[in-house]
Amino acid sequence: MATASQRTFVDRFPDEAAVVKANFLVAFVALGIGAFFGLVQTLHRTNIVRVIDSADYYTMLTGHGVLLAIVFTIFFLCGFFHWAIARSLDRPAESKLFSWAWFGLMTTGSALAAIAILGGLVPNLGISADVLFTFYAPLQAHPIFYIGLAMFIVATWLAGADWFLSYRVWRKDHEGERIPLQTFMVLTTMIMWYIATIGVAVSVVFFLIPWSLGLIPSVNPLLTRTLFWYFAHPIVYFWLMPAYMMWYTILPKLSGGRLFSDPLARVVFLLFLLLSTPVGIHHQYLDPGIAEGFKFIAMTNTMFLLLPSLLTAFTAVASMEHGARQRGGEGYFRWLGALPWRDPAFTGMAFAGILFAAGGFSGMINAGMNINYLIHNTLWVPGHFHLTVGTAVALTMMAGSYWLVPQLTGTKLYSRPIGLLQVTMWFIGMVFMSNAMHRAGLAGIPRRTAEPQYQNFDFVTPIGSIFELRVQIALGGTLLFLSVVLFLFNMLLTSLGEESDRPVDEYLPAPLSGAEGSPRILDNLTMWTGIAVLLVILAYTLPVAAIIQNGGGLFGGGLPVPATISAGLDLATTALTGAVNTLVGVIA
Amino acid sequence: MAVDSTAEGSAASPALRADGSGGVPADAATQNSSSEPPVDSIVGTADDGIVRQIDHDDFDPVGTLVLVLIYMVILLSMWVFMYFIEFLGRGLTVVG
Amino acid sequence: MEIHAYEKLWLALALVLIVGFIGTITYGAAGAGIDMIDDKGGTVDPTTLDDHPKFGDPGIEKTGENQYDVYVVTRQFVFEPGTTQPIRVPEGSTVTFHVTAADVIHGFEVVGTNANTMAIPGQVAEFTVEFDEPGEYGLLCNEYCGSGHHVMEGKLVVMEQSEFDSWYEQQQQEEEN
Amino acid sequence: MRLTKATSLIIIAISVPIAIELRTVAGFFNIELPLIAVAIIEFLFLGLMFVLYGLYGEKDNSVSP
Repeated sequence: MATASQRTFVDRFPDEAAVVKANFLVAFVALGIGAFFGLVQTLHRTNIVRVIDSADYYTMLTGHGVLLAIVFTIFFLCGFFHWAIARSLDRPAESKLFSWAWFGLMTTGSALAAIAILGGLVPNLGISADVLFTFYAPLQAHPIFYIGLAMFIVATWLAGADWFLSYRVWRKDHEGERIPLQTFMVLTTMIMWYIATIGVAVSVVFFLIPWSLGLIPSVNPLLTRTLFWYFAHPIVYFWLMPAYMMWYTILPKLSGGRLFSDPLARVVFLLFLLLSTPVGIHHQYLDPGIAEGFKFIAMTNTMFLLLPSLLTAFTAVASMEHGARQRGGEGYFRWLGALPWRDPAFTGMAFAGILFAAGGFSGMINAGMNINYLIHNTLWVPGHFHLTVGTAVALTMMAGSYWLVPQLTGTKLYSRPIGLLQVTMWFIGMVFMSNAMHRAGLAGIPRRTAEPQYQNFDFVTPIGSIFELRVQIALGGTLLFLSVVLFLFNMLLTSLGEESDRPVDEYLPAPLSGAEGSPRILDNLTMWTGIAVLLVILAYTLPVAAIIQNGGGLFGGGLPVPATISAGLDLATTALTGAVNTLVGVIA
Repeated sequence: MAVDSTAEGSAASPALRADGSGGVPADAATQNSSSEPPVDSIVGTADDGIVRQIDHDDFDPVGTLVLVLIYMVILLSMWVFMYFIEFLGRGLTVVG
Repeated sequence: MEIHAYEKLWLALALVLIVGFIGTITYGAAGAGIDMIDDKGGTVDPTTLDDHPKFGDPGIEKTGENQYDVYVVTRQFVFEPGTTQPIRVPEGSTVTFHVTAADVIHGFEVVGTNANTMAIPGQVAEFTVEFDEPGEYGLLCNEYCGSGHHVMEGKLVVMEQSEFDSWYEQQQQEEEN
Repeated sequence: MRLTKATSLIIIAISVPIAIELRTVAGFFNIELPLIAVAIIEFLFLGLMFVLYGLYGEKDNSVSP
């Protein structure tokens, strides 16, 4: 898979490098604006500095969520996947025009959604989308928000088609060869994405767009909410997969070692393909109208989804240890000192991994069906996902940029010390912010609210005070914003730098345990797609049918119909899904 | 104009490189005078600090095992604490 | 497929951990008797809530010895009852809440406790809580419901039995008049 | 292991969460540790790092990161 050529990516694939750079540019612009909104929010809701109205807080919050969790992450992912396909198949994309077409559509869609959101800050405009990242109906946004979103989703489908096309052409010349690891990861992630986005596409195209245009009078709120979570849990893995891909394929190299096991990396990505989607109901543990049995199925699936992440933890650390030992590390713990801590790309990813371990724990609490009562919709939840998407993903992407961007620009990183300072600031800032958020959540402080205090009661925390927690959140948020500023500054000056013959060492070493030792069935993408679809059908058919039947039909508003799904049928699905889960466990 | 003004193409080049077939000897021009990593190295040059090649059969990730076992103990104890003390110890709970 | 012995050990431990988690949750449901919010509350037409026999005039209703039903309507940006009037329940009682939403999705959270549900238009969240000691709890909406979301709050008061009885009697009389 | 600016930075970073959670740990043993005490402990630690760096820091390299 490695091309040990001395020429960098931009020299070998200038057209692809241009597409990747364009994607990164949009991603970084979104990162800057989104981070600024984050700063305003963190200071506002902790009552430290208030420059906006509390009613405008939710406009900022929508912008923060959409720009960072959708625009930044997914544009970066598209750039990164485009790079990975060209690099690992060692061939340019089939059509330059097509690549620019999906990029253009994606940017247009994002711009429309952004206009709708920012319109909320201009009262006389009549355009707003203060519906937050989750856009639960019957809260309504301006139609261009939903239309922008639909365009964005379609553009990601086209991007996936671009990469599948490259793979198909490559396959013709490479009969019988194993799929290169990075391509394998891109393809499995995109298959998962195709399955997952059906939910949001149906929700937006059939319900929300006609409803916001006034063509249909109402929607079934539980149905659109369920369709949203059908899509929005797998999106978590859509964020995470590029980060995992970097941990599997780039982090070992940055550590001075080699990937511990290629076959296990494939197994992990397949498990994500299978289990990412039939779990969305775990965001709806406290929703009325969904039977407990369905919630239990979603929980068992979610818990088994821990497996690929725990395996990743082992493989990633083992690859780092391999690097450390090749660099002369010894002992049970002392090898950690032999890692290249002065490299911001490495250190950023390592920090991201440490905080992901902590975020993994709070995620396990979220996933527990009844313990969810403890923390549901409290600040604990943003505390959790700022560790996962906000650090495991975002910090890995920033760290990866220190290594990727020089390959695209042909220039050297402007400053390594600033990069190192940046990732460390992110780590410290996030520790302050998310730790305090978790604690505040246990004290019952809700998420998504503009005010720190209520009139009728006070929040209490057993250790320390609520005020200290607020200060920690504000301090952490400020450090995070400064960290983004440093990052963007470093990226800007890097791209303006002088051309260099050898801007970065981009060679990727072969895994210690290669693909040749693994069963070929791992590469049978058609079969795995089939199983993934089957699991989704099993997990979702009955709950969705029950929601449509009980909640007054597809569009709500109708007369409620009594529940008809019998308990016996419910039990049968539980047993069936349980059996499939066990089977998947055995295959793994 | 990069602050890290490494001599182009020298320190940045791979000192030791391995692929599936085994170690590839570094060419003399790229060999550093010492085994220390270059102080001013650019991003992604950890392999310049490689002092030995460890192959698949010689590598036991014992440090990894120790770390993940510690993590497992933390996970379990935190789970027990969160479930039985924080959660079940709360005053009002939804009961059947 | 070759897997290193340490990784096999880790894989086994991870599976034990997962099964242990599911086991704990099952214990919480079966042993500790924690019930989930589910579909037993049934459905309601959100557009005609005012004509509903219960949600038309939401509040507390005695259903048996120390047994009560409480009906709550959530709407932008109040709990009815809860915001203008606190929700009042007696000590030592078992109270079944029925919570629904009149306009958009809301949350119903008794602050610092596990009594916590979503309120979705068209759906009724039904859950039962036991109140032992007299005291006061805060009530808040934990799902974003519009620009005044942060003012949506209220109070839940657990009263001494005698106090509650006289208050309840008075309520009944007022309604009859 | 050689103490470099980079490793010192990492050690300082890791010490921050430990310092924050020190109060929780103390809380379990019924010791109410005020915030200021934790801040002082953390600053003492940072001071120690500074001294250690002065003593054992990368003397062999004139160019530092």
